[in-house]
Amino acid sequence: MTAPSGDILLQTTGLELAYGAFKAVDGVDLTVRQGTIHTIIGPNGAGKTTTFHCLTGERRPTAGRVTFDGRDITNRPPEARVGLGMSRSFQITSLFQTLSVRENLRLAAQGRDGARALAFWRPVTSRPDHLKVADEIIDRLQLGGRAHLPAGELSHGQQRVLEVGMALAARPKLLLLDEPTSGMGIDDIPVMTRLIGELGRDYTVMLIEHNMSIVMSISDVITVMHQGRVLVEGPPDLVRNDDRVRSAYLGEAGAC
Amino acid sequence: MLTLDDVHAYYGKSHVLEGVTMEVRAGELVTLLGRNGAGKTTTLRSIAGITTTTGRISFDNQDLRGREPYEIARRGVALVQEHRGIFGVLTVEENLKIALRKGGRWGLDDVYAMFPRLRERRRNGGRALSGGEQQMLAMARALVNNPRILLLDEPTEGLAPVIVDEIVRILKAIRESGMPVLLVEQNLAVCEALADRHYILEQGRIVYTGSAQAFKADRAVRDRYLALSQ
Amino acid sequence: ADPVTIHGVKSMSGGFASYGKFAEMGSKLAVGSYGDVLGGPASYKTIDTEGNAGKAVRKVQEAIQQDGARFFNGCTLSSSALAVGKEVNQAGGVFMTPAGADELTGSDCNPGTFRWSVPTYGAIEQTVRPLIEAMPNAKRWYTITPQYVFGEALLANAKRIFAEKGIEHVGNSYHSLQEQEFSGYLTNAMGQSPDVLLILNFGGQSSNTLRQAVNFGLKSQMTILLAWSAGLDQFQELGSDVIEDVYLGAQYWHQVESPMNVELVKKVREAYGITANYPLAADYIGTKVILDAIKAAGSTDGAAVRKALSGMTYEGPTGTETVRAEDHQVIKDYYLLKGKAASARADDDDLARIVSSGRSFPEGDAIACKMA
Amino acid sequence: MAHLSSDTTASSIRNPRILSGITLAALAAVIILPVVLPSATLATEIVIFAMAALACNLLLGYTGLLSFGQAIFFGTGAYLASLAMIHLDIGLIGALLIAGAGGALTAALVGTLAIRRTGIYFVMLTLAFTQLAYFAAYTLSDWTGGDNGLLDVPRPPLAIAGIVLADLSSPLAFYGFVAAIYMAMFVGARRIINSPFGSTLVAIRENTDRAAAVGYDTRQFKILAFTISGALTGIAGALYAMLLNFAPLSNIELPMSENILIMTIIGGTGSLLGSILGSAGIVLLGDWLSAIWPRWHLLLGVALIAVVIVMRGGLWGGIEGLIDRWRQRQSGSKAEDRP
Amino acid sequence: MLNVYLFQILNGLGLGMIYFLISVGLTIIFGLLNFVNFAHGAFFLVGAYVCYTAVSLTGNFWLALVAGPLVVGAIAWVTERALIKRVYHLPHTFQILITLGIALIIQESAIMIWGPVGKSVPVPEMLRGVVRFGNFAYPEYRLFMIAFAAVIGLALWLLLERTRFGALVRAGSENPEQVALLGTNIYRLFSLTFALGVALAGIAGVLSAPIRGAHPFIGAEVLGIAFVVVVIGGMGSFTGALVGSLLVGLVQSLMTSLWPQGASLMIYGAMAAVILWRPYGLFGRA
Ligand SMILES: Nc1ncnc2c1ncn2[C@@H]1O[C@H](COP(=O)(O)OP(=O)(O)OP(=O)(O)O)[C@@H](O)[C@H]1O
Ligand SMILES: Nc1ncnc2c1ncn2[C@@H]1O[C@H](COP(=O)(O)OP(=O)(O)OP(=O)(O)O)[C@@H](O)[C@H]1O
Ligand SMILES: [Mg+2]
Ligand SMILES: [Mg+2]
Repeated sequence: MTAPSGDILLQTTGLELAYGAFKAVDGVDLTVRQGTIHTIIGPNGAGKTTTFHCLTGERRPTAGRVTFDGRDITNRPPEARVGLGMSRSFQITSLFQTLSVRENLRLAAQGRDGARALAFWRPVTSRPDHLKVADEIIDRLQLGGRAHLPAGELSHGQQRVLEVGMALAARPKLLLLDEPTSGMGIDDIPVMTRLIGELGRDYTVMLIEHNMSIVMSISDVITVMHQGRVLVEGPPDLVRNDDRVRSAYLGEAGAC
Repeated sequence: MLTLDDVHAYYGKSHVLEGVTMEVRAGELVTLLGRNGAGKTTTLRSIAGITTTTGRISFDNQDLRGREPYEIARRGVALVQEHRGIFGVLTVEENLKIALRKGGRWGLDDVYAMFPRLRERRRNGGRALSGGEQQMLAMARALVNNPRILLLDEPTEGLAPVIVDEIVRILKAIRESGMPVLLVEQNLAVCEALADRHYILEQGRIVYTGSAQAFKADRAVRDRYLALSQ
Repeated sequence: ADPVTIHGVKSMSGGFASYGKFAEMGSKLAVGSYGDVLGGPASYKTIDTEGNAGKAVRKVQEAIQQDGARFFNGCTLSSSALAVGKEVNQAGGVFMTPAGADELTGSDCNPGTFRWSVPTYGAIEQTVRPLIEAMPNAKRWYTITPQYVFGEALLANAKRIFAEKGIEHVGNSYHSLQEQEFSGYLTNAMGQSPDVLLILNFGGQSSNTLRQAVNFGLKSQMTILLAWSAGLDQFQELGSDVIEDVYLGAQYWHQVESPMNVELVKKVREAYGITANYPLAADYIGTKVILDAIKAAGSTDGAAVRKALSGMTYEGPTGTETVRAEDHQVIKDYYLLKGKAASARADDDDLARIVSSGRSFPEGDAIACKMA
Repeated sequence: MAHLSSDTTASSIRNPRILSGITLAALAAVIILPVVLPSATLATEIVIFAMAALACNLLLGYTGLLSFGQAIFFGTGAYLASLAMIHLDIGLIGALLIAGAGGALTAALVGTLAIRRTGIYFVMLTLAFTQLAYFAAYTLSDWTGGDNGLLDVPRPPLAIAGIVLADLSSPLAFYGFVAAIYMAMFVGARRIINSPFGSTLVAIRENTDRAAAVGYDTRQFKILAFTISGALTGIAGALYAMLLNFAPLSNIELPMSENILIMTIIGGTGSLLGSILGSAGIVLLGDWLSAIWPRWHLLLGVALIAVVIVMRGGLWGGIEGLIDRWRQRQSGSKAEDRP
Repeated sequence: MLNVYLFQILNGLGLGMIYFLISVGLTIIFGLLNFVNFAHGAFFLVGAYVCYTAVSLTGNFWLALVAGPLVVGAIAWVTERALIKRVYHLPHTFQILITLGIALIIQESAIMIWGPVGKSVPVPEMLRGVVRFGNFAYPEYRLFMIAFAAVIGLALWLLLERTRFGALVRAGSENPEQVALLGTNIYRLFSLTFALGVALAGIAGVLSAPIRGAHPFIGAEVLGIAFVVVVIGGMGSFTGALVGSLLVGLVQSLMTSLWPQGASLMIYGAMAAVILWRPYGLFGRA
């Protein structure tokens, strides 16, 4: 991989989120450049998901700032960030379970419009563009045969894929994926890996992932978090061979 | 003592255990290894009766499958879950007391002797314990519940090395007392320090079983099934 | 001729079921024992209001459209009575009700609506005035009033008499229609150390006020007057413990010795094995006078029956009663009773004795009804 | 919070024909009602409550909001329309518009406050607001008639710009008018639930967090859902006042909210036809049983329990189940190989 | 005039203790079972009628005080086994619906058994007196109720905080699965807790009977208060039920001197204000 060089898309300075006295995120400075795949790794409870929550607005940071695309978005609500071009998938699958796959994606595409979706006098079909986005993503995710099934009836792996698709449907500038492979079967993981790799060509991607084979193969930059702070940041090779990372996360003896 | 025969488990439509067959014999410490999502936790939950299954699960020649979790627990199967299940609204001592069974091998004093730290924190609320303390409390609570077999799910996960050492010491003591243990663990050093036998689970099936010595010798198995980090 | 049918609008289910049950007994008894009207037996049909004014009106409309119903009796709730009266009037029918709202024969009166019960004016005149006269030294009165039209009307009448008689009105507690806990209001009353506590609410609220007043030992500190009691069934509910020595205003009392009432009480005992109470008597007589009027008119034509009923004089439970033509108010007695001690009772239902009785109605210009 | 069965939206998008069938079914129902029922008045009451249930369903069935506040909107509509007709000589259409606007406004207010909380706390807020509204109506007796109710509510003819189109004084004519409004609401509601807005409501019901994460300001949607529901309920209240020539205080009492909710749930949450089934079911049950047995509320209790235990989809869910079974039997012979 | 307010405070505390008895069962049931019991008032009603029947048959109020909770608890146990346990996992909508149904059945059955007219229960002989404070008097019976409610409250607190059963109940409200894993029959614990919570409503019904009588519609009245109290205090919180009750009792009592016609309204206003101010009530947990 070449060294990342694009413009800065997202930047955090001194990001902090405290639950009472406990700081789940404790002064994190991140810089995500346009067109990169930027991965965050770290042991359980390091604060990775919480960092994502602060970026997407699910949680309001207790200190620090988040700048996205040149704008300070620290205090914007989550739904407003979607309109600016930021969208996410969840660590724990979060879909509209009883709605069809296509409807899930259409709703996600429509969400980008924000308040325009309040139009209650218009039929859904008046916005074929949303359906088109949904169908494109269905093709991309290779879910064609299942487009009309309720999301809850998909296999776990397919649900994870759809979870990523939901984030995609908002046509974001920055895609945040929280452990997209979590709980995926061994057969599904390569599909997801390929998908994320492809997405990396079209989008800027931030990724949280425990599966090191994926992380090391597709990341441009890796940030290692530990106890709410950034431990190490750099390209995969640098991270892989860092002693601190080995002891805090990868383990000396190697995980079993 | 504990045998699983062709056990299948589902979460909704996803088939998580696809015919697990294994056993734990009297006085034995057996580890169950496998990657994330292989079904290790599900196996333990199936034994404890929380997850519904098909197949046969028996303990001491008594059928466990289809029974309610509390009946299984009363037959002496104690499960310490990944998330430890400490009751935050109760104090440390209350956590122990609601589990305390009369006539058991371990009483309050015994576990306090085993975990001196817990005695110090007796009056603390469960919520205010550190991860390591929570893990100790969960194990202590399982012990006073008068178990005849202990199922442990990743007891060292997320704990500092010093505490891991502590847990290993205690597990050794438990094994020496003759209590059979089924241990799910990611930390290979821990596994190797303790186990009599290993099973490896992959996609809901047992793909390897072997004694501690055989496993240590067989590097290939470890690389094939367990290499996660590189 | 068509058989004559009386429709009884009764709250059989819902919140006022206790009233509807006896009211229905009364109407049924009146129709059943009446004999022939216009050459055939009269018939009776119950309309269940479900304790809801909206349902009452809709079902009455339905009976009018579908069965051609013209003659209605009943309604406990003032709101039902007012609205049903309007519907019946519009259909050219006759509606006789014992409901409490003065508007029925006042500002909202109409040619089709007739009312048996004494209005608030008379109820207060026949309770507060005699009590003042009986206890010339009781100069300090306290009132507890539900805050809505009916309560205000009772209160206004009481205040008028207080002013006239030089009584000091030491205080009043308003309460809402949903209140069931009166300890606070009783505390307010105690704070003023009145000689008489005048309770102006009714139904369940008055039962709880009385019960709690007795709990608080108020009976030994002051005289208690409940101006608008529901009569026997409420006294039975409360028991002698509570009502002993309490003054109670009532529209009807079974021990009244008018010839018609003696006969009624006997009939009720024979038919139902119970003692006649207010809802039963009210709907008995209400139904009966409609039948009388039909008979007198010799037709089921609404206008003719209205005409016959207006100004009619008949023997009623309180003696000779008259339907006043100006406002269709029945002129009848109101009673001031006093609760008896359990030991003084002759029988289970001998719960109170009549202290006084009489008739007071707004007269002449004071009649609010401007009937078209 | 509440998350109820029998969703038609997912399928509606790919198969609009079923929906037009549903509209026809609703039309058939309103045509048949006055024919099979003993009186047009009864049919009118059913259709009016069907409107209220329909509006309630937008909240409960489609957005997952269990509101005990429906009586506020119903009562407000009834009072406002009545006052407008009594004092302003504003005509039928004007009165209905005022009722709709009043219902919408109170609903927007109640909604804005109540949706700040979720779960049982939301429910309790709506309940508290109903109590407050009841108290206000009862206290403002100069306007509302207080406990006596607002009497002498006229039922003006249907007129546009002074030209009388229909005299509604006969029960059947009024029924026709009410039925026409109901059909308009039905078609409108169908449009709403198939609009971007309606489909988003379902999404919010299914998973509020996810809906927010894909870009919806869920508060706006919930408030608009409340507003629309309030407008429809307000109009229903106005028509009820015109039917009775009377606006009782009970319109704005908690039992009215309960009644509307029960109709909605018994009819089938999340289905538009359910509203008329539920309304007809409850009104007729009350009407018939109360004539037979004063303790009929006991049977209503049994019916509620039965719905929860055996028929969570309500009456419409039950009918759908039957249709499905029938269809399966029809296709079963052709496609035996399906699992 | 100040006297009135002082006395209203005493009165409000007394009222609060009655409300506490009514609502504490509701909150315990919600806390452990996450179950919204709209039939709570109906069970209160049964308590009041059992009191009436027991007193009119035997003349002994104390017997009624024992019989009430037993009968009500038994009915609750059966109801739980037959119906309630099927809806624990359902959304609150269904819980509300089924308990509304149960409440209707109980209410109508009460009319069938005891008739539509209310019943009165005399205050027990030994408590008929009043305690005088100058102009004011406070009934001995109400003092007894306050004391009794305090004793029940204390006993309940000891039961919940100091016994194994209580620890299990609290633990179960946090994580029922884990309680089962320790060998406790969680279903029985659920049934017991439901019966206990409802029996408390029964006790409240018995105790209220001499003050409010027994009436078929008393349940609906009482339910409103109980919910207000529990929501103000925080659903599921024992302390919340106590503080909420006292607060509501005081507000209501003081309002009767300050703005009487608004007294019963104020408690709903207070509830709305509290929820909007503190999302989970004063002592509630998320
Ligand atoms: N609502 C909360 N209140 C208190 N602490 C919390 C809360 N949410 C998370 N935490 C704590 O914050 C820390 C960071 O959690 P976070 O979910 O960000 O970890 P993570 O790095 O994503 O871990 P994982 O890899 O397990 O997903 C953890 O210790 C967690 O227990
Ligand atoms: N509640 C659930 N619903 C649906 N799927 C689940 C659920 N719990 C677990 N799974 C899936 O079942 C599979 C096996 O999970 P299990 O927790 O048993 O794995 P594990 O071997 O314990 O993994 P880990 O090492 O991460 O703890 C995974 O794919 C997981 O995603
Ligand atoms: Mg995470
Ligand atoms: Mg696991």
